[in-house]
Amino acid sequence: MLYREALNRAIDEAMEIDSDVVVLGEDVGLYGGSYRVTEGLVSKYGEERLIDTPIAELSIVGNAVGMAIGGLRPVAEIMTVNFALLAFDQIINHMAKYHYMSAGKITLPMVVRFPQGVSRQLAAQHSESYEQMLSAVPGLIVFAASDVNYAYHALKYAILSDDPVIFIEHELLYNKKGEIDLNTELDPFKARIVKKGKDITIVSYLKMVDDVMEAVPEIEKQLGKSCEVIDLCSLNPIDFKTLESSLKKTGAIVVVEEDHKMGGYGAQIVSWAAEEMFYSLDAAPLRIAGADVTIPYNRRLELASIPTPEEIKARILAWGAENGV
Amino acid sequence: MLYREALNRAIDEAMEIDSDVVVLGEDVGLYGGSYRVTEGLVSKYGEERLIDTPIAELSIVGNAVGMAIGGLRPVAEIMTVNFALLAFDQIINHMAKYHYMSAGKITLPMVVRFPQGVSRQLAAQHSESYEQMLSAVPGLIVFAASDVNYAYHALKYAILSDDPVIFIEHELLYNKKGEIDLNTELDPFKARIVKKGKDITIVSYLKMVDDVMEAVPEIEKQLGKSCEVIDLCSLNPIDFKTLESSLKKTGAIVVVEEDHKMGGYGAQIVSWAAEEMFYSLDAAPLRIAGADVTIPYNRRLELASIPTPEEIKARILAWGAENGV
Amino acid sequence: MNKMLAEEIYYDMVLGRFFELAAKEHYMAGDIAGFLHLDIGQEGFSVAAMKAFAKGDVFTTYREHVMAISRGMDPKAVMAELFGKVSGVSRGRGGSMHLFDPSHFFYGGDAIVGGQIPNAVGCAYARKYKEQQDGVMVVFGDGATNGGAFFESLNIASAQKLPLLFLCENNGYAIGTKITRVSPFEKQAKKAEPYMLTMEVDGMDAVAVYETLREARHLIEDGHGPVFVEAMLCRYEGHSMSDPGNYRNKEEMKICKERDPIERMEKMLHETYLLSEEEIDALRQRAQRAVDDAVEFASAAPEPELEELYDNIFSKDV
Amino acid sequence: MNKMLAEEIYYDMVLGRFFELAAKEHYMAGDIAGFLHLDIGQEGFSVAAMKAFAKGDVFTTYREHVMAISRGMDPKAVMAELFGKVSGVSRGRGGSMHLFDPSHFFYGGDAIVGGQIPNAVGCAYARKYKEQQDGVMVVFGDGATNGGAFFESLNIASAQKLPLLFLCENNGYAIGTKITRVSPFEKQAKKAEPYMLTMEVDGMDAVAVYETLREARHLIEDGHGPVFVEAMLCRYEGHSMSDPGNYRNKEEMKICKERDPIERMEKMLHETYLLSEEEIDALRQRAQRAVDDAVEFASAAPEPELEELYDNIFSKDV
Ligand SMILES: Cc1ncc(C[n+]2csc(CCOP(=O)(O)OP(=O)(O)O)c2C)c(N)n1
Ligand SMILES: Cc1ncc(C[n+]2csc(CCOP(=O)(O)OP(=O)(O)O)c2C)c(N)n1
Ligand SMILES: [Mg+2]
Ligand SMILES: [Mg+2]
Repeated sequence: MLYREALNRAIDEAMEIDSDVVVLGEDVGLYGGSYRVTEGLVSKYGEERLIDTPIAELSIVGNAVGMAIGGLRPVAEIMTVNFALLAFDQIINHMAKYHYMSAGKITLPMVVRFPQGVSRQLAAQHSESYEQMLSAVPGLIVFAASDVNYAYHALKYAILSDDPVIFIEHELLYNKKGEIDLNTELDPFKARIVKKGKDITIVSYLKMVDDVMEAVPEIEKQLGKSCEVIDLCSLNPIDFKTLESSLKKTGAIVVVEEDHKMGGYGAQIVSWAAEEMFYSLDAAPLRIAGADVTIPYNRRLELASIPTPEEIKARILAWGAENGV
Repeated sequence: MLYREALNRAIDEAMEIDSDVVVLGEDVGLYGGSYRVTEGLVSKYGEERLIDTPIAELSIVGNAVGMAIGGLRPVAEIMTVNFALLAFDQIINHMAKYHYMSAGKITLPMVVRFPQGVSRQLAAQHSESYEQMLSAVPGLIVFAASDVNYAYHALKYAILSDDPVIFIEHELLYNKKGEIDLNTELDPFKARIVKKGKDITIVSYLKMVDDVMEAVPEIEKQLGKSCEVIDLCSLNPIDFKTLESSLKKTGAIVVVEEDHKMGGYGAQIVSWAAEEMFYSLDAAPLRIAGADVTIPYNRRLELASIPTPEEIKARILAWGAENGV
Repeated sequence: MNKMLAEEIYYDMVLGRFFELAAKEHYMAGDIAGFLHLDIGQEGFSVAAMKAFAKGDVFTTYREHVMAISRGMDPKAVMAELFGKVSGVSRGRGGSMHLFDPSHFFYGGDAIVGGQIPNAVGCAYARKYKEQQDGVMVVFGDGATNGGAFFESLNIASAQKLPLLFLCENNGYAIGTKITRVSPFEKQAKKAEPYMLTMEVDGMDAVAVYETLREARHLIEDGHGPVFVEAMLCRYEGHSMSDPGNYRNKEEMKICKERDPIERMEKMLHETYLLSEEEIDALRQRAQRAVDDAVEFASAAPEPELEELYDNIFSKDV
Repeated sequence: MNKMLAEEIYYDMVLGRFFELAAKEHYMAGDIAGFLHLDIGQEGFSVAAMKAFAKGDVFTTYREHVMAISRGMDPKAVMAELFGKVSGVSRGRGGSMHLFDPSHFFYGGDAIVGGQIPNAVGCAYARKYKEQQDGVMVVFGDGATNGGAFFESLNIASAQKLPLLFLCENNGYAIGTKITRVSPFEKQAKKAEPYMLTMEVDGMDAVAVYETLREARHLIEDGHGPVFVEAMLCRYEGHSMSDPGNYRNKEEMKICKERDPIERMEKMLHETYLLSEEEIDALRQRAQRAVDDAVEFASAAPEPELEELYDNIFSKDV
C-alpha cells in the first residue's frame, strides 16, 4: 500500500464511521486531490462531504473552524503548506485558541492536513517547511507522517479525536510503500524507534527519516558504532521520554531536519538535550539542516540547500571524528 | 526622550532625507498611530506619505512590496504582530523571497514594523510574539528594539537600507525613557552588552532585557557571581561573535525570552551554544521562557504565563545552585 | 411588535447601557483592564439583532457585551469575565473581547477584525448539511468590510447558498479612520450587491432593526441563500477605553445623540404602547439593579487559581 | 491596427506557441522540471496584452512564458531559466514560474494565486505618487478572483483611484475545478462592478484583446481610476504538466479549439492585410528558428555554480 493510499483509507474509514466527517479543500472532490489522497471518495460520499472550495485558504481553515463549532468534523486540505500562510490567522488565532480562551466551552474537532518540503524543483514558493512555526503554537497538536503505518493510524486518530490537529505530509512520500499493521495499536503521540542502537541517537521526522536510514549503514561501518534512529512522529507534544531513554544510553545526539537551520525545529530538540540532558552528553550535539536560503529552482542548488543522505553521512562522520564519538 | 518618540524621530528624519519614504498602515496618518509612533508626521508630510489603510493586513504588506518595486521606500505598520498573521503570505512568500528568487533583480527597500508581546490583559489574540517564526525566514532581517537609542538608529538604518526588514517593538516599551547617542555610530547588527560580567552570560532581547536587569543585582548578590547581560538586537542575522566571546569567558549561558518555550526563539541560541560551544560550557544552559499556553486575560494568569523579574531571579538562582554556577 | 417584546427590547437596551456605563466606571477604577470596547449608542441595534435572531447561531466581534447579555447570558457572568474572575463566562481567561457561550449559541467575541466571518460561513455550512432549520448570523463592523475574510465569505456563502445573515454594524469609523477614507463607499452593502440580497436599516431604531432582521432571517431560513443587512449607527464613546475619540467633532456627536436609540424606544413605549413614566422607570430601575448585582457579583467573585493556567489546552490529556 | 503591428502580434503568438511546445517536449525529456504551466490556446490574449500595455509595469502569474517573451525578454534567457541554467533570466534560481525582469517592467512570475495583485496595487500607488504617466497592469486567473487578496485590491485601488488595470484571464478552470462550482458567477467581472468600470473581451481574439486593453489603458492613464477587463478563453493543455486535464470532455475541447487564436489571426492577416501564404510561413519559420535557438542556447548554457546558493540573500553583505 502507498502512503497516499493509507491516508485515503484513514479518511475513508473515518467518514464511514461518522457522517459528521467532511473533507474540504481545493480540488479534493471531483479531481480527487492534487496528490490523489482523496481519490474516489466523492463518488462514495458525495459532493456535500467532499467539498471543493475556491482558492481561498483563509476561508478553508476559517470555514473548518466554523464547521467544527457547528458540530461537524472537518478535514481541511491545503494543497501545500506554502499556501497555508494565507490561513495562518485562522490556524493560530482561531483554530488553536478557541478551546483555551473559551475555557473549554468550544471544542474544535478538526484536522488541517498538507504536504510540505522540497520535492523536485518546485522552486521558491512551493518548497517550504513550516513545522517549526506550527509546532510553536500552543493548542495545536502537530503530527508528521513519515511512513504508511503512522500515516494511516495517526490521521484516523486525528480525525476522530476532539482536538485541532495539524497533519503534515511530505511531497516526496506519497508513493512510498509500506504495510498497515491493524493488530497493534499505535499511539500517535509516541516517537517511533526506527532502528535500535546504543552509541548515537539520531532524531528525525518526515522524509529525513528515510535519508538518515540510507546513511546509517555506512556511518556505522565507518565509525564502528551503532545508531539509534528515532522518528519523532508527534512534533507537538514531543515524546521526550523516548528521547531521554535513548540519550541516556548513547550520550550523543544528532538531529536531522530538512528545513532551514536558522530557527528550524531541530533547535528545539538540541536545546532540550542541552538543558535537560547536559550531564548525559558525551559529545557536542549535532544539527544537520537545510541552508538558510530560499529554495532555488535549479536541481543542483536545490539539493545543496537541503540535507541529502550523502551530506548526512559526511557530516556525522566528520562530527564523530571530531568529537571522539 | 521616549522610545516611541525615538521611533518617530527615525521615521521623520528618513522622510526628510528621502521623499520616496512613505508610511502606511491602519490609523498611522490622521490618528497618529495607535501607539502614537507616527504622531505629527501627517501634518508635516501630507496624506500621500502617511497613508491610512483599510484593515487589510495582507494588502498593507503586499502593497508595500509593490511600492518598493515601484521605487518607493515603504514603512508599513501593523497595529500589532497578531494581525501580521494575515500578512504572512506577503511577508514570507513575497517580501522575503523576491530578491533571492529573481537573482537580485528585484530589490525591496522596505520595513514592516509592529509591536508584540504581552502588555496588560489584552488577552489571547493581542498578546503574541512571533519573532521565532519571522527570524526563521531566509531573506528577512529582523531587528528587535529594546531601548531608545537602538530604536532610533536601527529603524533609521532599516528605512534607508535596501533590504526588507522586520522591525519588532514591544507594547510595554513605548513610554520607556532614554537618550539617543548621536555621536557614536551604531551597528544595528551588533548585539549590545548591556552589562559586563564574567561568570554568567544572560542573553535576551526586547522587554525581557529590562526584566533581566531588574533581576541581576539580587542574582549576583546571592550567587556571588557576576552576570554579563547581552541584548541580541538583531534577531536575524545573529551576532554570534559577541555571544561567543562572552561565553568563552563565562562558560555558562541563560537565555530569557517572553514567548512560549516550545519552539521559542531562545531554542536557537541554546542549540547554537550546545553545538558550537559545548566544550566551553561548564554548566547546562538554561532557558527561561513563557508557558506553553495561549495568553489568558486574567492578570495573575497572564503574569504566570510569562517570565517576570522574580521568576527570572528564582530560576537562575535555582539553576546556579543545581549546576554549581 | 407586541408590547411585551417592545418592553423586553427596551429593558435589554437600558440594561445594556447601564452595563456599559458600569464597565466604563470599573475600567477607570482598575477592576477591568485590557481593551474595553463600549457599545453605548448602539444598544438598540445589538438588542434588536439578538431578539430577531433568537434561535440561530451568532458570531460577533469584541464589541459584544450588550449582545451577549441580550442573548441571555447572565450579566453577572459577563461582568465577572470583564473583571477576569473565575465566575466569568470564560473563567476569566477570555476577557471582554472573548465571550463564548455555546449554550446560547453565541460564539465570540472575536478580536481579529473579520476573523469570525469565515467561521460563521463554516457554521452555516454545518446547519445546511445537517438540514437544521435555524441559520447563522454574523455581526461585524464597517471596518471589516475591507478585509479579505469578508469578501471570501460573501463569495462562498453566495456560491453555496448558505443560510447566513451578514449583519454590518456601520458606525462610520474603524478606530480613528472614517470609513469613506479607505472604502470607496459610505454604505458597505454595495460590496455585497453582486452576491446577495442587501437591505439597509437605521441602526439607531431598534424596532426597524428588529423588523428588518426578522425578514432577513426568514429569507435565509427559507433557503434563499445569504442576505446582507447594513445598519447605520453611531458609537458614542471612543473606539475603546484607550481612544479619546477626538477625531469626531461636537457637531457630529450632537447629531448622533439626537438619534439616541433608548430615547426613541422610550418615546414609542409611551406613545404606542401607552406605558406610563412609572412603568418605564420601573424597567430602568430593574435594569440598574441587575447591573449593580452583576458588579457586586463580579467584585466578590474569586480569581482563577494559578493551576488553571494549564487547563483546557487540549480537550483531554494527550 | 496597422499591418506591422498585426504581423508583430501574429509572430509573437506563433513564437509563443512554438516556445510552449518546445518547453513541453523538453519537460518530457527531463530538461525542465518542477511545475510547468503552458499557455497554449491563450497566446493571443497574452501577446495582445503585452502589446497594448507596452510601457507600464506588469505583474502576472506562473503561466507567464508567452507574456515574458512578448514583453521583450529574450526567449533564450527565458528558456534557459526553464532549464535551470545560469544564463536564465533569474540565473536558474526562479524557474518557469518566476520570471523577473525589471528592465522590461515585468515583475513575476508569482506562484501564489492572487499574491501579485496587492503588489501591483502598491506599484500603482508608487506610479501615482511619482506622477508618472504609465500605469500598472496585473494579470490573474479566474481562480484568483475568489481570494481575499483580489478583493482587498479592488477595494483599495478603487478607494485610492489608482492607475491599475485588472486583467482577468478567465479560462473557466482553476486546475480541475470549474469556476462556476466555486464562484456564484461565470464571469468574474461581476465582482468588480461595484468598484470600477468593467469590460469583457473574447480572449481568443487577439485583436479584440488589444483594442479593449488599449482603451482600458487610456482610461487609467487619464486618471479615471482602475479598470477591470475580463478575457474569456481556453487553455488547451492540462493545468500544468502534472495534470492530464481529463475533467474536460472532448466536446468542450473541440469547441475551444475552433476558436484558436492563431488560426483566427492568420485568417485576418490573409483577408485584411493581404499577406500571402509564403509571408505567413516566413513568420512561422522565423519563430521556429528563434525557439530552436532558445533551446540550443538553454541546453548549452552552464548550470549555476554551487556557491551561487548564497548569493543575493541580501542586497549586500550584512
Ligand atoms: C485584523 C485586525 N486588524 C486590526 C485590528 C485592530 N483593530 C481592532 S478594532 C479595529 C477597528 C474595527 O472597526 P469596525 O470593524 O468598523 O468595528 P467597530 O469597532 O467600529 O465596531 C481595529 C483596526 C484587529 N483587531 N484585527
Ligand atoms: C494561494 C494558492 N493556493 C493554491 C495554489 C495552487 N494552485 C496553483 S495554480 C491554481 C489554479 C489557479 O487557477 P486560475 O487562477 O484560474 O489560473 P489558471 O491556472 O487557470 O491560469 C492553484 C489552485 C497556489 N499556487 N496558490
Ligand atoms: Mg466601525
Ligand atoms: Mg483559470
